[in-house]
Amino acid sequence: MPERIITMSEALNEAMFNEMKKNSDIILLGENVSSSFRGPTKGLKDAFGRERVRDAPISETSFIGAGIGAAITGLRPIVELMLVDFGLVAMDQILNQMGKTTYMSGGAVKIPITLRAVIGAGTSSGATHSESLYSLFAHMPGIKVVLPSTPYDAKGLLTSSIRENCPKVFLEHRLLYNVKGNVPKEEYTIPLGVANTCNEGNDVTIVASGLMLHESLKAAEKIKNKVSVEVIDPRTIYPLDEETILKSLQKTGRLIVVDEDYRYCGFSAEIAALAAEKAFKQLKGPIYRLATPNTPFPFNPRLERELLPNAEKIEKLIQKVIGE
Amino acid sequence: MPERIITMSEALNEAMFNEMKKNSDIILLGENVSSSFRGPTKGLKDAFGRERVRDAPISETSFIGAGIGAAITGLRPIVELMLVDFGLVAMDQILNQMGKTTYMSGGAVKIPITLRAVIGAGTSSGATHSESLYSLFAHMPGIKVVLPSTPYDAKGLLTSSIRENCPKVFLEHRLLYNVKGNVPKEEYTIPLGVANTCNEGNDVTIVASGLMLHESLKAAEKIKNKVSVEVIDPRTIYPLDEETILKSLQKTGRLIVVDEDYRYCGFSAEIAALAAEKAFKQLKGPIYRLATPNTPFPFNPRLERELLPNAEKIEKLIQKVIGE
Amino acid sequence: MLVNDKFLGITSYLMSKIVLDNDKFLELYRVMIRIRTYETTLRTLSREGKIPARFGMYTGQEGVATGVSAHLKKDDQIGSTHRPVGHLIAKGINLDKLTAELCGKATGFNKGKAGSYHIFDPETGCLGANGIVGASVPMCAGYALRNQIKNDGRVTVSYFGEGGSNQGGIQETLNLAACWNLPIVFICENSSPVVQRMLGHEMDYPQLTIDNVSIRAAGYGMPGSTHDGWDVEEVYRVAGEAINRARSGKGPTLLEFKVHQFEGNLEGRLEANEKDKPFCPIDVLEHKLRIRQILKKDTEEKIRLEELELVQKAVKFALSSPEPDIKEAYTDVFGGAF
Amino acid sequence: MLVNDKFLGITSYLMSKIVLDNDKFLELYRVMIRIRTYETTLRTLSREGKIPARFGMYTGQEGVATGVSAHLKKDDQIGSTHRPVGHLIAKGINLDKLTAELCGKATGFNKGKAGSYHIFDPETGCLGANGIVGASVPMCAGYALRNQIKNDGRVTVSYFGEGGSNQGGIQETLNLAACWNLPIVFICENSSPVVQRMLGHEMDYPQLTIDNVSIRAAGYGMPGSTHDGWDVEEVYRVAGEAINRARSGKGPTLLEFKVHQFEGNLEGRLEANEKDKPFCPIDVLEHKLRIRQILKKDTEEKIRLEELELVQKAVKFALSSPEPDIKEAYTDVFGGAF
Ligand SMILES: Cc1ncc(C[n+]2csc(CCOP(=O)(O)OP(=O)(O)O)c2C)c(N)n1
Ligand SMILES: Cc1ncc(C[n+]2csc(CCOP(=O)(O)OP(=O)(O)O)c2C)c(N)n1
Ligand SMILES: [Mg+2]
Ligand SMILES: [Mg+2]
Repeated sequence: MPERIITMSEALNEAMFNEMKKNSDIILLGENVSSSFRGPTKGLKDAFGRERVRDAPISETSFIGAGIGAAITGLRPIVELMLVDFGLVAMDQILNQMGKTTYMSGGAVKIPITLRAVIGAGTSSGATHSESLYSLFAHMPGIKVVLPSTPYDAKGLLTSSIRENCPKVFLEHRLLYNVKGNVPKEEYTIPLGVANTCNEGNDVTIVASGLMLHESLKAAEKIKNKVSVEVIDPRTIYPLDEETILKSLQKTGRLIVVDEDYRYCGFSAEIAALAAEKAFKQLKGPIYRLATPNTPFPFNPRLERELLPNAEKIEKLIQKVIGE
Repeated sequence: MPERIITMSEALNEAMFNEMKKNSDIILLGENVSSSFRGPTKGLKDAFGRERVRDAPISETSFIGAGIGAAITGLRPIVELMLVDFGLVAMDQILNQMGKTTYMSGGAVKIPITLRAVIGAGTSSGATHSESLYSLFAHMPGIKVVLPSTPYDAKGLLTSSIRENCPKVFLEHRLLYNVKGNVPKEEYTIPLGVANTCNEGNDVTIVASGLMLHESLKAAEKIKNKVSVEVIDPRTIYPLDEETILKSLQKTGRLIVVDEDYRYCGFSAEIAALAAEKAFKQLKGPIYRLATPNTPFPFNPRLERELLPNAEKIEKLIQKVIGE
Repeated sequence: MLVNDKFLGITSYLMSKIVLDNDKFLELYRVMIRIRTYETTLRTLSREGKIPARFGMYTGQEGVATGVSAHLKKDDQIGSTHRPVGHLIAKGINLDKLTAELCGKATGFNKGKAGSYHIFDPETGCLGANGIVGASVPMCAGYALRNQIKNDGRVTVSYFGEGGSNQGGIQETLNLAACWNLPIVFICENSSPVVQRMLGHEMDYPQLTIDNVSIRAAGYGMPGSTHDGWDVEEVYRVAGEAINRARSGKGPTLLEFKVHQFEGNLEGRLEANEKDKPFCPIDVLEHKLRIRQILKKDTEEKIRLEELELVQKAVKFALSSPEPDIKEAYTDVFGGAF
Repeated sequence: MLVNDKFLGITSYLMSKIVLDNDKFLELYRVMIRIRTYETTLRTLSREGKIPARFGMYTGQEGVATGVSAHLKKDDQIGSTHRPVGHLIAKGINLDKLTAELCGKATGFNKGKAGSYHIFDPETGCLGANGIVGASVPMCAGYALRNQIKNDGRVTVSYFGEGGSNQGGIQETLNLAACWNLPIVFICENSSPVVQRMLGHEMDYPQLTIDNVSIRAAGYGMPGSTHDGWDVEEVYRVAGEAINRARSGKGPTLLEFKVHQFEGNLEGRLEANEKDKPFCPIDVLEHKLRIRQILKKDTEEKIRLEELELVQKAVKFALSSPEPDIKEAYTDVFGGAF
């Protein structure tokens, strides 16, 4: 198979295009989704018409709710949130209605919706335009939370998400849209709930997703002559592929969790708690979390960098862990 | 001092009454707060007038936002959310505006607001009327999260909350309103961020708050001839009194976290992660979490009981932990 | 008609315009009796501890759901509130499974996991009671969106209260429905026709500064009007116009019906509301039917008896039904294999 | 005046009613020049990478904030949007600290932690730009609530866009303000006077089905009206009435001003919008001033020069200011000792 190098943004576009072409029940709702200027949704309006690719007013509660309702009645909506932070105005629809209705109805209704949202810090966008929020979605019941880190995964995971019959929050890190990678032209899926071991190693396990996967891989590469680092990308924040992580810990006995989300009661805590319960006997030392402290994101770029994990900080932490 | 036995509901009422009497900048906003039928706010309208004790329409975004604005301009609002679940319609005001504005403003404004909300499962109220949500508030930056478990603590913690100059979410478990206890008539405060060791013990540490504290104490009592259980009530979910917990672990080396909130990425995970990092050397075995699984609350009472931690389940887990 | 003469008494309506033929009249009467009988029975069940939690009652509002649903087909969808029983029954929901659900039984529509606040029965288009004020309304826009895209003539009716009318999500959805020209009818049941109340408590500040919520329709460029919810004939007439409008692709309408809640309060009643009595939709209809000589004593008794039997059968079904299997606590989170 | 003649050209306004005396006229002119000069300079700074992130520009809307703030005292509060610079400058904010904040410097109002989207300056009552559409509006109700309780005659002005007008929180707050009779004026700047746009993109479905957002005021029982935002004299006149109304305890008003955004789009322009040019509020005002012989060439030049110097001084201040200390990343989370 010849390589085909495209961006994550193009990979996402391709997944939506293919699925929408095959299944006319798939619709796309959101603010400015008809615009020809936005990578992931570019061209979809022209291809599928304004009925199916539909601009919504700036009222997230109403159009996310409409997506949920459409899903309940048999459509398969993709709903776009311009930035995940804006979803806070619509949390009842997302967490109560989208996440719980299938359970509350005793399975009488299904909600095959994919709520896509841009996430991520690192662009000086300040406290209300930089969050990740995946821990929050994962904490609440009934929602699968997907976070691709490569163009290949993005296409495969989005295809799976659109096809699954449950609510998904699909998160796209703004700093990864232009990252390039090999993406086969044909359709393929990556199942939700299956991690990817991106780097094999024996001394320490790092669990990291999204942009933090890239930072972790950089750190692993830099330190590889001294320490053999295993890097695992969960790819879905929930459900979690516990097995892959626990298996790795059997080998390494050491765990670092790198996480762009807030540390306190966050995804990094969950991974640590998992290991402290189910891999306790294999652990050779303390479990460390490198996550964003519980502080809003500052506008100033230097202050923002201070708070975020990065390759350098990861490398230092690896050294510390190995030294103990 | 003679004993004075009152309910938690009366203790909360007393705290608000005393503070409002002393400080005319304290106002109370919310749905039906003028009603004479609701324990914690009973009589406040009659004592302080409708200007300061003000009924709001069913529009949580607007009146919580108004509380935030009033706090920014120097008032000290207590805002009541009828049930914490209803706060999901107002999460932007709570998490973005209330939690972050002080930081974003570089300290130029302070937000001395107390957002009181009823929480808790166990009354067959179903998936949208039974949540705790404290992990969610604690995960997000800028909010102190308070959860009293006794009438004594309720009065002292609410008094402190009203007086502190930052945003607080103050959570009141519906099944604790009628619990009685000794409460001094005079004013007193309990500082936020200080745990309470409710039962001393040597074999295993249990961390539990709210209703779960009571279940844990019951379990500890029942098993006390076999196992010596130390039970710690953090009292504030955030900031956390790490020291008290870590000190206890030095003694016991074993940790169980009991938590009514959802398990995944929840408060129980945070406590486990804390111990796995900072008390690793003292740990004698795996850390266990007994929390609500990531499942919405069912209406049927038996199904609901199945999901919730209780004294019996805690006792079993203590036995398992000690046996290992 | 706009309820400006609400203090003038109600006899003026009784002989006004005749909209309904005799059979239809009796059909509506039967539905209203069914709802009333059902809720009366529920109150007993509830007092006996057979229903695990409190919930909102529709008693006094029967005219609205009945007059509206008379125009709805099985496939049309409704979205309801924390006071859903009337809406559901008028839409034709099965009483056995409804009662079983309210009692938390395995044979309920939702295996006893929903309770009153979240009943879903896709079969009859009952797509959601909702425990969060206003939350079913955005979802209703989604049902209507499906209808528009599938273009099969289905319509959606979205119920909410005058208290709910202030929720942001409802106001957003009114706009969305207008922008997308959705086939939907919004029904605001205004239970504060005289004094503004919330959960039965009289409010110290108003929650609305307008008499008629329907005037907000103009702010979304859609038709809106206010009517007497205790006059099922009037409800039938105006709901028919709005539903036809939606069905023929002309877009959304906001209808407001004034109602008097007789036993509706979740937190217990504050006052007897004797004053509300004259606004009982069943009394009003019976009066009309008698004056027009449509309802004979024996027909009335027959209907009441038949409905009571139906309800008693439902109660028996519910009470003799099994509890859900304990492992149901863990199923249906994602609606399939996890 | 209602903008029904918006396609008839604008010369009709020029000689209409004379509201302002000459000095006030020149004062307003100066403020508008200040905003325009400032934003023009910001664009350069931004292109040079001196401002860490993109943000919304007020260019073309200067008439609104200027006409409104002419009635506000220092202690009155405003709440702003993602397009805050005009509102802040009109309210009298210090340009040095404003620029420093936009550049993320320690000397900014908020130590470089706010950036454009969240600037707060309690000193001048600038209580919040806001990056979340509509989010400052509920908080403004809180400022007004404080004013009402303290009863010291302060008023609050709450700005939002026509896109924002659909947000639930804004619609809820209109109702709350009416119910509580708050001393507040809501200002909707409608930047889609001709074609409906969002972030500069023309929309394929409308986001509003009404021409004038102000008609929603009736749904909250408050006065509302729509006016030409490019005519500062008109803005001054109607804002004065609404602000006086609020100040004298008569409650809230919703004013809508149509505006043409010249460079306002966060995501880059789609069209040149040559058609918007005649609606430049500064051109309109200059025209008026010249016709009325108030503005001489030399006065104009003097004002422009003085304002340019002020702006350049601010830029120099900002650029020569230090970055915040790195430990500021961790301070101010709770506004005191943790
Ligand atoms: C978002 C939200 N806020 C508050 C509540 C609590 N609550 C339940 S019913 C109710 C009153 C609703 O009034 P209205 O919409 O007029 O309906 P009615 O009860 O009069 O039928 C309230 C405040 C809720 N369920 N959801
Ligand atoms: C809740 C929320 N949704 C979406 C956005 C993204 N957004 C920022 S500005 C904007 C357009 C706002 O339109 P309008 O209110 O008319 O203001 P204008 O930009 O025209 O001044 C959007 C959609 C946001 N910041 N917040
Ligand atoms: Mg009502
Ligand atoms: Mg606009």
